[in-house]
Amino acid sequence: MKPWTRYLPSAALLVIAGLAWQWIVTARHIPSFILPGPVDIAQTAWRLRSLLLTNALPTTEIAVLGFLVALAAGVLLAIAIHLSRVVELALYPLIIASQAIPVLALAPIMLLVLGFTIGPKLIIVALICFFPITVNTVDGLRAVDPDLIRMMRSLGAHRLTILREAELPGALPYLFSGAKVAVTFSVIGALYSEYVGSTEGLGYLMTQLQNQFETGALFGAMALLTAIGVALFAAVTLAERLLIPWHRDERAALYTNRKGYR
Amino acid sequence: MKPWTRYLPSAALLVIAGLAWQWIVTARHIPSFILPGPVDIAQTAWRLRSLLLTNALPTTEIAVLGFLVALAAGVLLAIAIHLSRVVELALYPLIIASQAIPVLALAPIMLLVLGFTIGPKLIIVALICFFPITVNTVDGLRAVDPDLIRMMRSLGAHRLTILREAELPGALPYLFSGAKVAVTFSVIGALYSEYVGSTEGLGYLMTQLQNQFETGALFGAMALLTAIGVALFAAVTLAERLLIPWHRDERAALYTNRKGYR
Amino acid sequence: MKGIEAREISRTFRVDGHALPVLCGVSVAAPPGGFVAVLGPSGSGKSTLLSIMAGLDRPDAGRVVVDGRDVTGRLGLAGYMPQRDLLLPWRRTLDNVALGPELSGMSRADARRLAASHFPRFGLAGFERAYPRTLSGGMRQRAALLRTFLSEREILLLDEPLGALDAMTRMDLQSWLLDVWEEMRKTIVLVTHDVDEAIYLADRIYLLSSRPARVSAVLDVDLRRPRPYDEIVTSTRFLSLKREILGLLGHRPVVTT
Amino acid sequence: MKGIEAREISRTFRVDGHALPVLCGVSVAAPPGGFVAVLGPSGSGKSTLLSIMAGLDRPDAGRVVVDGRDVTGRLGLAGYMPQRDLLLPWRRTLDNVALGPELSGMSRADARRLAASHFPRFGLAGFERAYPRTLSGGMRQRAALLRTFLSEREILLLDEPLGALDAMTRMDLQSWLLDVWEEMRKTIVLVTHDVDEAIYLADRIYLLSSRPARVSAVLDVDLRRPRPYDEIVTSTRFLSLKREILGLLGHRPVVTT
Amino acid sequence: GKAASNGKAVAPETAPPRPATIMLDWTINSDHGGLYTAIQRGYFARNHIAAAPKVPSSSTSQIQLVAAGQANFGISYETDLLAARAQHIPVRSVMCIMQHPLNTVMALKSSGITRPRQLAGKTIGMAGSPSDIPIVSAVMRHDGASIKEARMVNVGYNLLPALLSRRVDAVVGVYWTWEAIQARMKGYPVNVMRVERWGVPNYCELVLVASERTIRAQPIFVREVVQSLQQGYADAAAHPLAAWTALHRADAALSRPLVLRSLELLGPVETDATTVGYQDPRQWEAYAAWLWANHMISRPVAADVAYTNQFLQPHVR
Ligand SMILES: Nc1ncnc2c1ncn2[C@@H]1O[C@H](COP(=O)(O)OP(=O)(O)OP(=O)(O)O)[C@@H](O)[C@H]1O
Ligand SMILES: Nc1ncnc2c1ncn2[C@@H]1O[C@H](COP(=O)(O)OP(=O)(O)OP(=O)(O)O)[C@@H](O)[C@H]1O
Ligand SMILES: [Mg+2]
Ligand SMILES: [Mg+2]
Repeated sequence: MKPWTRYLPSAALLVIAGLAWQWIVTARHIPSFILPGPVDIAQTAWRLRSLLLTNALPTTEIAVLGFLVALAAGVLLAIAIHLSRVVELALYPLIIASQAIPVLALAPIMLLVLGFTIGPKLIIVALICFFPITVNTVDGLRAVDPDLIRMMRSLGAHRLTILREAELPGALPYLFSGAKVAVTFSVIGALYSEYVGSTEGLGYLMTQLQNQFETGALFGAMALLTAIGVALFAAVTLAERLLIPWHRDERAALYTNRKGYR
Repeated sequence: MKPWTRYLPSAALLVIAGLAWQWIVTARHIPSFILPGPVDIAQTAWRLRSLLLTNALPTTEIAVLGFLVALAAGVLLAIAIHLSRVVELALYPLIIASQAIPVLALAPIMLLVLGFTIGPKLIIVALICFFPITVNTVDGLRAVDPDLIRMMRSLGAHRLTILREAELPGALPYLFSGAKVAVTFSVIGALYSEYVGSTEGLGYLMTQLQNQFETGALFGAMALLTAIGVALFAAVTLAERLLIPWHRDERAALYTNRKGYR
Repeated sequence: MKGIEAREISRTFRVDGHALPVLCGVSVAAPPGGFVAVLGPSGSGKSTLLSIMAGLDRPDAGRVVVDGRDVTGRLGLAGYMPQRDLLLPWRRTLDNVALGPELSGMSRADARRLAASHFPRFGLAGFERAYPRTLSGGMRQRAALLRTFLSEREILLLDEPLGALDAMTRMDLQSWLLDVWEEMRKTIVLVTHDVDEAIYLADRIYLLSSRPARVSAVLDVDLRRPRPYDEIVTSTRFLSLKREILGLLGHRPVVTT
Repeated sequence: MKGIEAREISRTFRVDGHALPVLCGVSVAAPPGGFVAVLGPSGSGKSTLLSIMAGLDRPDAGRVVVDGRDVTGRLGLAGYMPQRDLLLPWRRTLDNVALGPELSGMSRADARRLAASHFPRFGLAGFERAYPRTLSGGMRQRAALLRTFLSEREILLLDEPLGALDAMTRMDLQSWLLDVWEEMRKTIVLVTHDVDEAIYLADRIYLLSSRPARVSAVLDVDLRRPRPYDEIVTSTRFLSLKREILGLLGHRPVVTT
Repeated sequence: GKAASNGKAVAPETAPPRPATIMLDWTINSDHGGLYTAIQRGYFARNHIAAAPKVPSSSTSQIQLVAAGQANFGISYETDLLAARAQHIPVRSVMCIMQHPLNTVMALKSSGITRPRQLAGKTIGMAGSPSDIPIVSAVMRHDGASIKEARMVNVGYNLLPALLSRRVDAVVGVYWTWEAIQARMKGYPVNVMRVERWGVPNYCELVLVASERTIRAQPIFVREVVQSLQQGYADAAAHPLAAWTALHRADAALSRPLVLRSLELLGPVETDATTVGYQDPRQWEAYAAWLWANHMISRPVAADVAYTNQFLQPHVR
């Protein structure tokens, strides 16, 4: 497929969904304060574009920084769990437990310890999104063909060499699955982080808009948010393609014999 | 290791952390309404045990049901995305977008459409936790050795036979990584779902306790919540072991030659 | 019964940005019920040719013809045994073998019964419920061969099906292959690197040159059938054929006489 | 220089809940600088024996001894080439081969240079930057052999290193193996299913019975060295040895005379 | 079902009571004492109504749910109601539940801050709602200072922890009938600066909201609900202990000392009018103008369309 045709189905579905939405809203006279139509949303968003964009910047920043923190932390934790049975038994349950607590409930404690810095925000984002990375990386490190590892051991490879040369590259596809989930969550994490001591960002803006019943603008902010989410996901997918070259093209022409398809 | 020694490191870490926590709280005179010590929490939780347990039941129920909905939806979506390039291009961006919107912002709309039934709650939980399953399963379906698929195709296998006999079993390890993440999130999802017109469950209870500044009981509820999360994670891990028998033992004795270790 | 023909097949891969011509106008024909062997140096393109004949890969030029019809890129016409054994790790050995008949439309129960009946002859008895990773290299290869054979296609494309076997097991399965071929008149294309095997089994032998592969010679094996192993391999015709082939392959004439 | 010995090795696996005795008091000894071949039916336990000698698996009974020291379960003493080629999918071919010297402590640059210098002889020139999945079966095997050889151990354990190669390539690498062995006096244990190969290369041949494997015979190959291929394989001693081995393996005496 | 299938008329007494869904403003707390008293004392049942309180997903969704017809009534804030009216959302207040602001500026007694001008140079925590800054600004201006001299920080819903741990010197967005009691009960005496005494016009903290459609189509239903609530709140003001009992039955997680003390404070706030629930036209006008002047609503609002006293029973005290 040519690059631009790739986006046709997605765009077509969007247009169809938009039309249906607009039609329902118009035909059933749904008032815009309950569910604004896409036209309404687009108009409001355009009117408030500078407000939206100004506030999108800090949110994206926090999301990306938080994701990077989560990536580093998630992979390191996974390696530690993988390398040491004791660490696994001691830490893994606590890591799982950390995900069952609503992060916002921890906000006061973080605030008390760290004050009104960027720290608590990054921690909130990282807490929300490191988990898929850790679980996937642990499973990926374990999924590497055991015969490959035997081969390396027989050649006298050090434990860390096996990790670096066999297990980590082998776990990359899993890691990236986790990273794609994580980066999508980082956006919502950034939003939540703004409930804790912020006076800017899309999360703060959304609270304000909701309080003033600016439903159209609220939906505009949400649309912007989803656009950021999709863009970050796409960025990680691109990184995956670049970092796993041996994986690429493996599937080329698998279900068809016409060369160049997919 | 003998079964009971498996839990030693985890328990030891918990005890050490608990002691340190108690020590800090006592030594630095941190008031219990800000950060109660473990003794405090345990006492309060014991006092309120029947309140906590009564409210834990509906939360667990919603979490499990919502997770099952998410599992079914997540796998079906992944299969559709995997089988059809058009579905992938049309649906995947929307699925990603669905994760960048705070679910709670959608709650009023769901209430408007579905009313005060169990529906919105299940949808909230499922929305929060289907995503890791979908992303992982899609990646897993794609990661199956292309030569295996070529072999099946050469034997004249139908596309769906390849899916059933080669791709799905091959994707199971990925799927389970996603399911482990998802089931952990389902707990928090259940919590959030109770913000939508509920007067029972741990989520409601926690809001109420926070509202009343009952920090000790609040931490007790959080401890219960994390226990539920860890238990659900363990249940999925067990299911993984049972459902991927060919994977099991592969890693046995990989880093040691002493039989029976691990 | 069907025959299969590869006509003027060319195939070029891209390796590290450079074009790598692998097959260059290669034609191989197996008449209905014929047994054809393909011999050639390692890396010349034998596996590539076979996967094109199986419909798994498309040639850049040339056609695959079955019974006079162009079937280039059509799958499932021939039973194909790839060089790697490619057993499904999640199926037990019996179920892996049963996959062959299953995909040809047999019920799972019947397929398993049929597969199980061949296990003793293939030296796999007792390993029905073992997962593939616990099998030895040769056992895996035998299971893969049995799977392909039981797929019940009239045409079989076999890529070094006996390469991992010791001399004894190999001879045993060679005779088995001849027996079933004579009995059921399949059309077989066999890729092998064993000259004796090619002569012993085939009606006709195609020799490929080294990469890019062309057909450097076609030899008809005019040995009578049936072929009792002991008699055939000691016959003068066998030995002269072997000498000829080794000579064509660039080997100095050192065959024992 | 070091020799390696497996003493009274026994190993039993569990397959589908039943005990499967595979090795039953097997002893194999390669003196320093010796070249030993192990022959045996498919599935008898040759690979199991070799992985025990490499320290990758532990015997239920018996010991592995190097230079008189018990090294059972010790890794990295010998260069081991497994039966599956096991190239790392994420390393290019040159980097895969360079892994051998790298893991022996050589710098990556030196390792790559060393590896690259052997590529032409191994027929891999031009494929330095190709990923393993684009190589042919025989090319993968050659890369794996080169990797093991370059790991610069004094002891090499080779599990069917030439099994996927055609006759020509195979003879070529057999001579190469003999050359480097004579030159650098390594201790080699070779598992093979090719009787000619065993006789041509080894000083001593161990024959294993079928599962559970015992040593059914030990033969000393009293052929002079160096061994020019053409002369050796036509010598009467070679032929009588071959006949003897095939007989011991249960084959009727049909060797060409 | 059976009776109907036998062809007999269904007696009105055996028909199921008519449900009245009421969206709460928050989780069940002392503000809802009157509602639960009315339920427990059968004031709704008397009118053959089954009151069904619902907890909302966020503090603003109840107005939308009421406007959309998903709930019959909602407990909301006068501030939010006027903001909704500014967006032409067709809802009205049919009853004022709290006659005065509960929202307050609060500092620890130990800080010595007793009046707004002492906030100059201090850090003030807020929850991030749009009214926070105008309120602080108004009270400081009234006391001769300027908000520019103070530092406002958003601490989300962690107002009390931030104050008690002295991360901030004062907070806005807390209720003097709730958080102030909590602070005192934890051993931290606080000074409360009630905003209506420092320059903010008096307003109803909580109101009962119904949609214009409901008001038009079902006036009797609305009257019955409103008057049941009037009675309930009058009783709650007079008998805090009874109100506590009713609340406790609805939610076992409530804490007795806190809720009881709060109910005692709330009684006078609920009844400080000619009749319980009364909405004073002059005060509504003034507050709407103040909101507009402080940019808290997007358009000026005519207050008289935002409320109606027509359903109130006079002289309920
Ligand atoms: N990990 C294992 N678990 C269970 N059984 C095993 C395992 N590894 C090997 N076996 C069994 O041990 C026996 C010997 O296997 P091995 O691979 O040593 O044979 P081999 O002599 O190398 O055969 P081949 O020539 O076919 O490679 C086989 O029956 C195999 O099924
Ligand atoms: N997918 C591919 N991409 C690029 N090059 C390929 C691919 N498949 C095969 N080749 C190249 O084509 C050539 C022929 O490979 P092929 O597997 O057909 O050889 P072969 O004759 O079967 O050799 P062997 O006897 O060693 O199995 C090799 O040089 C190989 O590197
Ligand atoms: Mg090949
Ligand atoms: Mg073997």
